[in-house]
Amino acid sequence: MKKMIMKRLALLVFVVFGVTFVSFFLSHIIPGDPARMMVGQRASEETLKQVRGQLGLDQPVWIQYVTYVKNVISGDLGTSIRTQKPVLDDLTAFFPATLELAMAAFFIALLIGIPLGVLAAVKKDRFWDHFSRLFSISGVSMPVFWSGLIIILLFYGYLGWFPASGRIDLNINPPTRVTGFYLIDSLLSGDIVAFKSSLKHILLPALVLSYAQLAVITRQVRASMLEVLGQDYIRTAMANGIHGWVLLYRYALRNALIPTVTVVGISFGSLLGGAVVTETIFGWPGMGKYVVDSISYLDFPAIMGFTLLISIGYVLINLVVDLTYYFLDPQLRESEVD
Amino acid sequence: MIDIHQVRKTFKTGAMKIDAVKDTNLSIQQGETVGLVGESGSGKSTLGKMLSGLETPTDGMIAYKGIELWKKKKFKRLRPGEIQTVFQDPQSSLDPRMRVKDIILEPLLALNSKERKEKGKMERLIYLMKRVGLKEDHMNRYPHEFSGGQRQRIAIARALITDPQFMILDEPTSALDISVQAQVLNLLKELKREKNLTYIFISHNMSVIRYMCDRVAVMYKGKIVEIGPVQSIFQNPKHPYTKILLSSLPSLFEETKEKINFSHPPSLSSESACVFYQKCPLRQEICLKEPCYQPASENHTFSCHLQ
Amino acid sequence: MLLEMKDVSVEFTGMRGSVQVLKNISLNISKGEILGIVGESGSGKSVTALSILRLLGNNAKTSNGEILFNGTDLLKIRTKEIQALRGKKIGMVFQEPMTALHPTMKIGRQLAEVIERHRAVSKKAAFRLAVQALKDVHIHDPELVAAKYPFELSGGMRQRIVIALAMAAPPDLLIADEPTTALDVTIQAEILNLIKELNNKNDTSVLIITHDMGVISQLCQRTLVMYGGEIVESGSTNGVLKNPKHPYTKALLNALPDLADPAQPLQAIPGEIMDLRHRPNGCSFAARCSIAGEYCRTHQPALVEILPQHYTACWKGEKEQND
Amino acid sequence: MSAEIQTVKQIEKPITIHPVWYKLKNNKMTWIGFVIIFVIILTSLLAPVLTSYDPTKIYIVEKFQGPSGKHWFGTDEVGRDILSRILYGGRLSLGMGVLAILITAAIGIVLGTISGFFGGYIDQIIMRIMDMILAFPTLILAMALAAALGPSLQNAMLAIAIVKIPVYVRLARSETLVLREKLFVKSAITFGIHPVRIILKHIVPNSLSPVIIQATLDIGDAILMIATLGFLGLGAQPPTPEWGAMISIGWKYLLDFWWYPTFPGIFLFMSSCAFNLIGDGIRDILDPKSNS
Repeated sequence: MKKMIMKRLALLVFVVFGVTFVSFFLSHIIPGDPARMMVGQRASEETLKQVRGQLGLDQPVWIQYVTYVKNVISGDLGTSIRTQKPVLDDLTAFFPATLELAMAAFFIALLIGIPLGVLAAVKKDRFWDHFSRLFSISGVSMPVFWSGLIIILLFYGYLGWFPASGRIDLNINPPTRVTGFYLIDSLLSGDIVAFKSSLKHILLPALVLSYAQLAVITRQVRASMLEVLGQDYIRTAMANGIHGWVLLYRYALRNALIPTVTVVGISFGSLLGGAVVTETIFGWPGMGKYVVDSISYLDFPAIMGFTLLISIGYVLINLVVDLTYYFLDPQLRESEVD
Repeated sequence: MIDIHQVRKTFKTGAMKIDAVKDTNLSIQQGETVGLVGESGSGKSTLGKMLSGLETPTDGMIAYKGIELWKKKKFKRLRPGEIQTVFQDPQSSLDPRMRVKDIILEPLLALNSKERKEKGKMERLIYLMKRVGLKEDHMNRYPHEFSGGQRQRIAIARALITDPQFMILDEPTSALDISVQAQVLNLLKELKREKNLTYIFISHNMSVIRYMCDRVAVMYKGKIVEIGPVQSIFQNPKHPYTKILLSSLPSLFEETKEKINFSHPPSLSSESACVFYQKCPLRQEICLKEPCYQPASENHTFSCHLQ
Repeated sequence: MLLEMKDVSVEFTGMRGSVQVLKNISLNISKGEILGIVGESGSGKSVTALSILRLLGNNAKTSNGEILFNGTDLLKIRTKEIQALRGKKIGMVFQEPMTALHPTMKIGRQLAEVIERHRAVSKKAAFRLAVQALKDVHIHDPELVAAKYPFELSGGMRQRIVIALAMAAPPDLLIADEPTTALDVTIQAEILNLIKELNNKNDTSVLIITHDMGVISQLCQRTLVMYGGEIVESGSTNGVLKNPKHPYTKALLNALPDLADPAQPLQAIPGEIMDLRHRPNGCSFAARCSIAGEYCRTHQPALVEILPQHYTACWKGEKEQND
Repeated sequence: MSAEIQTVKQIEKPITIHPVWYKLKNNKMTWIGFVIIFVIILTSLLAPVLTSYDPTKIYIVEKFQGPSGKHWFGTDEVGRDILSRILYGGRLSLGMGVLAILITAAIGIVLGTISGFFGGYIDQIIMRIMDMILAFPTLILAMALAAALGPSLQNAMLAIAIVKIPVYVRLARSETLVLREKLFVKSAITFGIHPVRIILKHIVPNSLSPVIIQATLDIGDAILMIATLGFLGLGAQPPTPEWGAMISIGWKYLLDFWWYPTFPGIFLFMSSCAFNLIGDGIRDILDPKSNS
């Protein structure tokens, strides 16, 4: 297991370099001049040059890259051109909001996706199977930015049950920051009003965001359940008198979840991606909105900082996936002992 | 015709090294059928694959008609199509998306265009198909329309299209039902006589080996432990493993047959021990040293200290 | 009589209509007996085994007939009742030991799970019994093996464990469907010995399904020969093997290379195995039979007692007898 | 809960014929998918015949008109007929979605088969590059690429083609690894047939069906992603009648003029859904694992 973690961490270093490299040079082929964006159209050549110097844009590209990597290693992601604040500060300010939304959506997807997938597999070709199929196909086909709008139109526009934007009512003070998750922080400080409000705010965006991943998880669980249920050892267990929940849960689902873990890992990554769009629609003050704004502003340091963070997050998710595999599959554990 | 000299094949899985075939010598004369028998993992199939170019020998020399087949880890086909293989599983040995005609003609693609034209004539194809027991109108069908036995006939026709002299038969009837197995065995025997073929016949089934082969080599854990004429091996087995193999063959009509069993692994072992040391019921201290081959009778040798 | 199958037929329903895979199968097994069913692929021998425990898929329909086990009709009882019977009264062993065990559950746990189902014992006691069960199938170091996962064991070991699972209750009847086909000959012999020993020790009846005449001759007292979903011959193993009455049985025995003279061609059965989707009107073997006449092709023979306790379904055989 | 789950995997049957057509006939949802696609393609091709409105012509006087006999789906903020914009937009959305996947699948098959068949260093290099691409969430990478290439419909399409390549490389590679072990490929090797010929004749045709399934499902996804990029301003630029771009402007007027973003969204959803229905159906038909 140590070996595996080491491997993943080595990959992390590799990815950090790769990602900085790719995103750095990508951002430099973007047509457009960030210095010009900063000073505005009417500024003189003189000021433009000065700003370029400040930003280090007058240096050769590879020197800029080396400087950038050096800074990254020391924890400095540069200063955002748009907000004029250190990128790291911006990201730490916005990241918890995104993570809270993604986590909420993730749990909704798991909580509904796994049971629905199992149900569809057990009742193959009957009502629940057809239902889950339609449900998940419409899930992966639903444009998030559109379903979000329809839900706002319905629950906010017509019914007025839920708010349409933000993390918490404007007249309620956000809870003291501990984790950065409003739901958890409000509970920690015992602020029920804030908890209720943030719950109301997170519900719609989390539902919208979770739908597509829910569909993916349902399909995967159904497929691997069907495969496992068709295997010889299930038949052996049945012939030995194992049936009902024990058969479904302890014999089938446990093994069906092994291939599902990868899909779940990927789906968490997609949630972070999907959050970009959902946040735009629901005015959720997270990283997604931040990055969309940064892209349209050609804010290199911000974009690079964001991609770096997301990629590191991705590698960490993969590490978690590997660890889960490790605990679920004894054969893997054994092969590690070389 | 075939000369196998001190051939070794080592597989690496992680840090483990396993000798699938070790220090094997075997020569095959023109026109004979040599059987390779042993349990799964004995290396009999690996040996076959090294003859057909699917596995690279780690060490040693394999020659066909005096010319080395493997040179510097590269397989040299003196003349493509001289050596052909028929595999065990007719389910997976035919491309499901090709018509029977194209399947049978496929080996010709490795030949030069003159030979290809000559051997790929329609009359020859039809003749071959009929010879192996297929009908002319099967030509345009797909493999899934055939039963296991018929597919094996297709595979045999495909192997014959290049007029090979030497054929590697790797468990050719193991996946077939008894009634169909007899048909295929008969066909293989007839073809051998007609075309003066040389066979290496790989099987785990002792009675098939007995029926098909002139000589048989018994393999255990990558090593040939006993080799000799079929009659001699069946009537007078020398190596304890051969004896166990023969005694565990469920026989139809003998009610009582003395059964010899494997022994349980000993606590003591050594790298250089006899390959059968771990399970040998007769093992003694001397067996911790690898035995040499010794003759039992003419052409019949075995590798055991205790005879 | 421990088990009695009377006129059982099974149909599989697929995309394109249904296929009859078993046709009026009748058999019986008495206590302590070992009965063998021998046949080639498509003969319906495995379906027969699965139909007893009602383990056929949803696409299978068991029509008419009855399967009496200790007097109760297994086809009529409720799902709950057959579930309670599985493993407890009737155990089953399948062909593929490599895939027949729960891949991520330790051997001891798997056995204990089944033991808890069938006997009123505590978790601890179940585990102790599991170790004992491993000992009973002659596994060395049962404690060590109990703590292992299936992938750490060889095929022969796994098949022993599958047998231990099936014998956990212990059941009155053990059904073994090609229990040694996937194993090496040397291991096969050991497994067959084990089955025989368990049969002796517990007086468990055994139904063994195989394509291998050798297995039959070594293990079974009585033998059924199946072809095309029907029983074509039945009798004592000795009688069937040494004095076969049905042309199919005769041909099958002659097709074996075991005793054949290498200088002579084998007596192969012409043609291919019957396609169940095109069941002929008459005898299903008629198309491949060397002695079949016109009557055989149009009229279906019934199983008749041709010698005492020796039955065959052949028009020619009956005539022979009458002459 | 019933434990009577289908367990008999292999019926003893000597011959099986692929009952593809029988299954397709019974698969209603797949047919619904085909019909939807057919209708959307047909109407967008026949757009000039079906509507008399120019999709880009501004007619301020008629702005924000609700659905009526004159404008079935209403008009937008500068008075353009939404229906005609949707129909013309269909050409772009479907066309670009299909094109993106065709490009990515073609590249993916080539790289994946080479990687799987030859192994070794080539495999290592290709797969590490794919790992790099996979280190980003797809949508984020597509956004970055689209921004880098410059926001336009074609570039959005290219960006999507690039981010989807690893899926096909992995798929083709794993299929190749399985096929390489099949005896018919081994046989071909023993005949001495050239590797390129083996790949073209045996590997590619036999690994195509999972690729086709994946591609059909991905077209639906590509259509969505193109629209998403359009929505974020990184794809088609106004006044191009692309569905995502239409919603991007329309959603600001959502609460007052509900029809504006709603109808393009419905078409977007329907076309993506149709490809998913077809892909799902084909998977059921071709994938032996999902059969009972």
